[in-house]
Amino acid sequence: MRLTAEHQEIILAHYRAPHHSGLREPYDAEVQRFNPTCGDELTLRVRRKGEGEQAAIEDVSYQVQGCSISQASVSVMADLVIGRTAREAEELHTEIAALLRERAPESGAWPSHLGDAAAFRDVSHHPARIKCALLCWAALRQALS
Amino acid sequence: MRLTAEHQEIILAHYRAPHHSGLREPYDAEVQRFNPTCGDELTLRVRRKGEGEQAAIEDVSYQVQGCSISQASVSVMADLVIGRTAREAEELHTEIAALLRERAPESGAWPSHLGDAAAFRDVSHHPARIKCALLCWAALRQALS
Amino acid sequence: MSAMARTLDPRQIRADFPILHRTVGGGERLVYLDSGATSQKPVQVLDAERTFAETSNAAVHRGAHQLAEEATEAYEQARGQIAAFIGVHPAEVVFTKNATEGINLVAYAMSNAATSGDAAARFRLDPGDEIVVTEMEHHANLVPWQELCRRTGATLRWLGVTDEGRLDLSRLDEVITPRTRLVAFAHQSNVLGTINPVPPIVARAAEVGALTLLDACQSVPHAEVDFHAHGVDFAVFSGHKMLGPSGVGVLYGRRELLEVMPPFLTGGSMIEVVTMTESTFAAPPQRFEAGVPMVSQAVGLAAAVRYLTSVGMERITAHERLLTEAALGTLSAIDGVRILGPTTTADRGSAVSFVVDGVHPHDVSQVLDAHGVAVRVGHHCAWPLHRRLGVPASVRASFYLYNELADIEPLAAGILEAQALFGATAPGPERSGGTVACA
Amino acid sequence: MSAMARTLDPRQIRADFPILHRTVGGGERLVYLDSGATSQKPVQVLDAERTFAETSNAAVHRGAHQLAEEATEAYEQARGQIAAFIGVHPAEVVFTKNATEGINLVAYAMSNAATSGDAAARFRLDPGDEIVVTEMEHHANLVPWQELCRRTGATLRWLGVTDEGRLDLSRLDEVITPRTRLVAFAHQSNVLGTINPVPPIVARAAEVGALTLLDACQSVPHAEVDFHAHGVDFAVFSGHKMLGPSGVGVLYGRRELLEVMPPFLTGGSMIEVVTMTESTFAAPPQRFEAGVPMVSQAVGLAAAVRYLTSVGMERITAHERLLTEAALGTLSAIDGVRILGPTTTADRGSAVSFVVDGVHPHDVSQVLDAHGVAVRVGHHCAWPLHRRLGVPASVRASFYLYNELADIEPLAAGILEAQALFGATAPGPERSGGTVACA
Ligand SMILES: Cc1ncc(COP(=O)(O)O)c(C=O)c1O
Ligand SMILES: Cc1ncc(COP(=O)(O)O)c(C=O)c1O
Ligand code: FES
Ligand code: FES
Repeated sequence: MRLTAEHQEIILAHYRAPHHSGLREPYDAEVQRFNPTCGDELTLRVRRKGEGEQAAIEDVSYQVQGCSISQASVSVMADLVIGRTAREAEELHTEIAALLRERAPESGAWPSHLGDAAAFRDVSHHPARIKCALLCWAALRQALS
Repeated sequence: MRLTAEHQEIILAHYRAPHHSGLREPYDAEVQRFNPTCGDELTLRVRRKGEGEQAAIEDVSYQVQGCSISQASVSVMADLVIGRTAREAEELHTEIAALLRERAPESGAWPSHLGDAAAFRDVSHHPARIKCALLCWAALRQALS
Repeated sequence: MSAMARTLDPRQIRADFPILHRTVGGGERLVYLDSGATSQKPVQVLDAERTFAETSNAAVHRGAHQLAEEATEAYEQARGQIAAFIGVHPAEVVFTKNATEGINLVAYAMSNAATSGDAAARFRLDPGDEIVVTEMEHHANLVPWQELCRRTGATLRWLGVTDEGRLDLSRLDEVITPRTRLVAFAHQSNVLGTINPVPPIVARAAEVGALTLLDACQSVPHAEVDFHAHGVDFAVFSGHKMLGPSGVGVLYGRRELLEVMPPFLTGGSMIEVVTMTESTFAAPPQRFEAGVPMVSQAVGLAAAVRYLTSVGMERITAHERLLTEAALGTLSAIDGVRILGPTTTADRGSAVSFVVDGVHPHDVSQVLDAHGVAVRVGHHCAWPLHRRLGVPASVRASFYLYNELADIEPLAAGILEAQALFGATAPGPERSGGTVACA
Repeated sequence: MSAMARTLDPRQIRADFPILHRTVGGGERLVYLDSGATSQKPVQVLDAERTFAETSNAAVHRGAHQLAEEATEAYEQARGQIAAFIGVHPAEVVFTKNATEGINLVAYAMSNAATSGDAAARFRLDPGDEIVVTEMEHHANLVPWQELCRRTGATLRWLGVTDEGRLDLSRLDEVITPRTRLVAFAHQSNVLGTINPVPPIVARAAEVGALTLLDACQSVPHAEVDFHAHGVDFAVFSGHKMLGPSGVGVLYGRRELLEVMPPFLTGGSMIEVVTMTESTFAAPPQRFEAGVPMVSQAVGLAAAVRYLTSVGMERITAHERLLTEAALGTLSAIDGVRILGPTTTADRGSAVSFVVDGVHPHDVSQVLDAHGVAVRVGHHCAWPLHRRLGVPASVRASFYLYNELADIEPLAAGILEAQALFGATAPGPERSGGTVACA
């Protein structure tokens, strides 16, 4: 896999100093997920207020055993979703998953509301690593459902 | 499969007017055998005098559902083995099987003591039809054992 | 549209098939009438495989390096193209080594359901439960069900065949009952050419809550087939009968069913978590693809699908109908030739099986082979059907897009020659239907 | 002899492998160090397959025409050549789609023995009976036995692995007992490279009357192996790891055992007589080859065997030993790199797995891939072994006859770069053994 220098930098920054990492209490849901391709795993906790689509995500905490992509991805995700509603998180998931699976390297930069997730654009050529990037999103969906 | 004209003639002669055909009584052993490639079958009866290798083959009678090769082969076999010992029949079987499986088309004519079996020489290029030619010999071995 | 308008020119097609330009025997033109057994492959398919081997070969779904990613991409793209060809979702396409494995996969998954918990209840078979097949099945769609019944104590039942070589649907409701757990049947007979009506069988199965499995080995290569439209639960076909490589086949399974179906072959690439004492399994289709798969063959099969699509399935069907009509006409006109199965092209594919009174099928084929005409003889892996029709074996000529009307003449000539050489006209014992009783 | 005298020149070998001349990424030379997953194929193999497809392609064991006979001949000749390569009789060679199928075949035959009469008693498993494997097995030689135990109520036991990555034989007599029905073990570990000692295991199995199955996936491609000399009952390997095509593997079975072993996949070409209610089965090896087989792949595998033989297996082994020695030396010298398994070439093949402290294996491979170096990362389908060694995953470099000493330098350089980029030297949380605890 090849990352452009700029994206590599962003990913390394999250990897070296992950945001919101650790498992915190209290929490409303905890999910453990394996990445079947590599056997890595993620434990994700969510604290939320309210129910259903409108639930507000108050905290996301996690412990991850995985590659730099998976670690950076959960760090970026925590940045993006804390303070948002479950519905907004779901929309972000859908949007990022679609962009990752699109495989159109030419299709310019990712929209700015995706924040540092834009750095994962290069991953979209690499099916195995897409799972690394989406592991945390899948866990979040499960934790919110 | 291609037969030389001379061999084709011999096979056709046996096919059209098979020797020793029919199922006769009395008999000491009866064997039914399938040719798994085609599903054809042969019923073979043997009348013998004595036991073991020295048993004398007094009669071979049969009923066959099969192609011209299998029909001609059992007719030729009956000609060859009636009046011989079990051991001689076994030797003929071994010799013919070896010649058929040798697949050396260049290797001249078959020895004269094999009689009309020589016509099966061309079959040796054709694995599926070798089974047709050997069906009766396998049945005879079983009947004598 | 334009594809439908133009009829197919077999000479143009034949240019793509190197093997059709070889001669056989003493220099005879090869007349290949055995596509029902296996088809020949165009350069486009051979090139696709070769290019893959020379540029992107790697183990799929296992590596993170560029080659492995390219190989995985090629493999999954192949799955997608094949899925589109048969109107289903890629996750519903399981690659197998041949159709036979696909049928065995479902049969073994059903016996494995006994020890696979409640999620797999749908597949469980108890003594007294019934599996239904038909009397015209290929052994591949019969023996696995016999064995499943032997393993589970279930009972095998079957729909009969009429003298005309059609499925006898008059007893449909008697044979398929609330005890029926699965109905497995051929879309198109590999012997008779008969195309079986899918809707009434699927409807009756649905009524009693039985699963359905369509053996599409002889339909998918020759006509447009949409498994979703047919509403079957499972279907199988083989790559080698549709211009693809040997060593690859497809099991289609309805998504909701594959989701809960227990695995069959186990090992690498189909697991989720493995410990020494137990394992959990991946989602379909991976759950059913243990070990390093036949990647280059899947890539080749996708190329075959693209080739067939570019020619146009409707044109292929129409071209085969033309050939079948001509063959049925020519062969029926020969005294002593008896066609097995439908004698018109209505609901009928292009396999034309027949017997020549008084001449064993293998003797017919020997004469044909000497003239370069390749047909299949025997029971064509449908022994019970031959028994039902009262013949031990038959000769089968089967056509495909590369055959031409000119292929039929040497077939007819060979039959006449075989009759002259071996026929009832010759002196010798009574002969009938290829059977010779020497008593 | 002369083959042994000359050492192997990988540059000359590489000329036969088209894929090794491609570049990857931004024009880097491809350094293929993933032959343990799948090998690349020489033109000789690709040409053999192509020639078969263009001249003799037909369904084997089913037709009587010239093409079918040529195809059958090619298929059986391939079987013969492969049999000779592994020192066994052709009737002891069963073609499967991969090694995984071969292992499943034996496992399912054993559960089928329950309903297969007295002749199959040798294969029957009752609750309380035991199957023995090892802790270093590939999932392919573990999960099928777990599943067999689940189906039959038998118990799975295993031989452990020492810290040095050797089989712990100290408890051999405790683990293999009179209750043991089968011992399945790897000849050579796909992770550690460890070559396991066959004689003591086979001897102990014989003592208690257990069957043996050797997973020879990683030995047959790399060294001369004679299954008769080893005295194992069964063995499996895959074509794609030994220069052959994907989609073909081999199950070796001792003749007397195959004779009485119940079938696994059922369908065409493996039967003797079929009626609607029951079927009988052909003699081996046909009994175990249901359906149209992977003919062109078998032909390709035979070409691979001829290629390997012409190079000389002893030369290949010696060449790999050279590479392994160099790799072990170079990698051990890097601070923070820990080799899994034996660190000398004694009883060791050429798979070299390692972890880089503080860097996840996938991050190592990402850097290597960017430099054109293709390695495998993950648990390599040997998850329990990784757990035993206390690492979730590892990086594996594996060598074959086309690798050169020059391939090791970019491997080492990439590891150093990965350490610089992701390593423990960088700020961030504590990291060890590729595991990152973010708390
Ligand atoms: C030791 C070992 N056993 C079994 C297998 C399974 O082989 P395949 O995936 O070709 O069936 C492999 C390779 O993947 C292996 O290395
Ligand atoms: C109707 C039908 N079903 C099943 C099969 C089995 O296909 P395969 O041998 O490719 O598994 C065939 C062809 O041999 C067939 O014609
Ligand atoms: S490699 Fe395991 S999460 Fe990325
Ligand atoms: S074809 Fe059946 S015996 Fe010759």
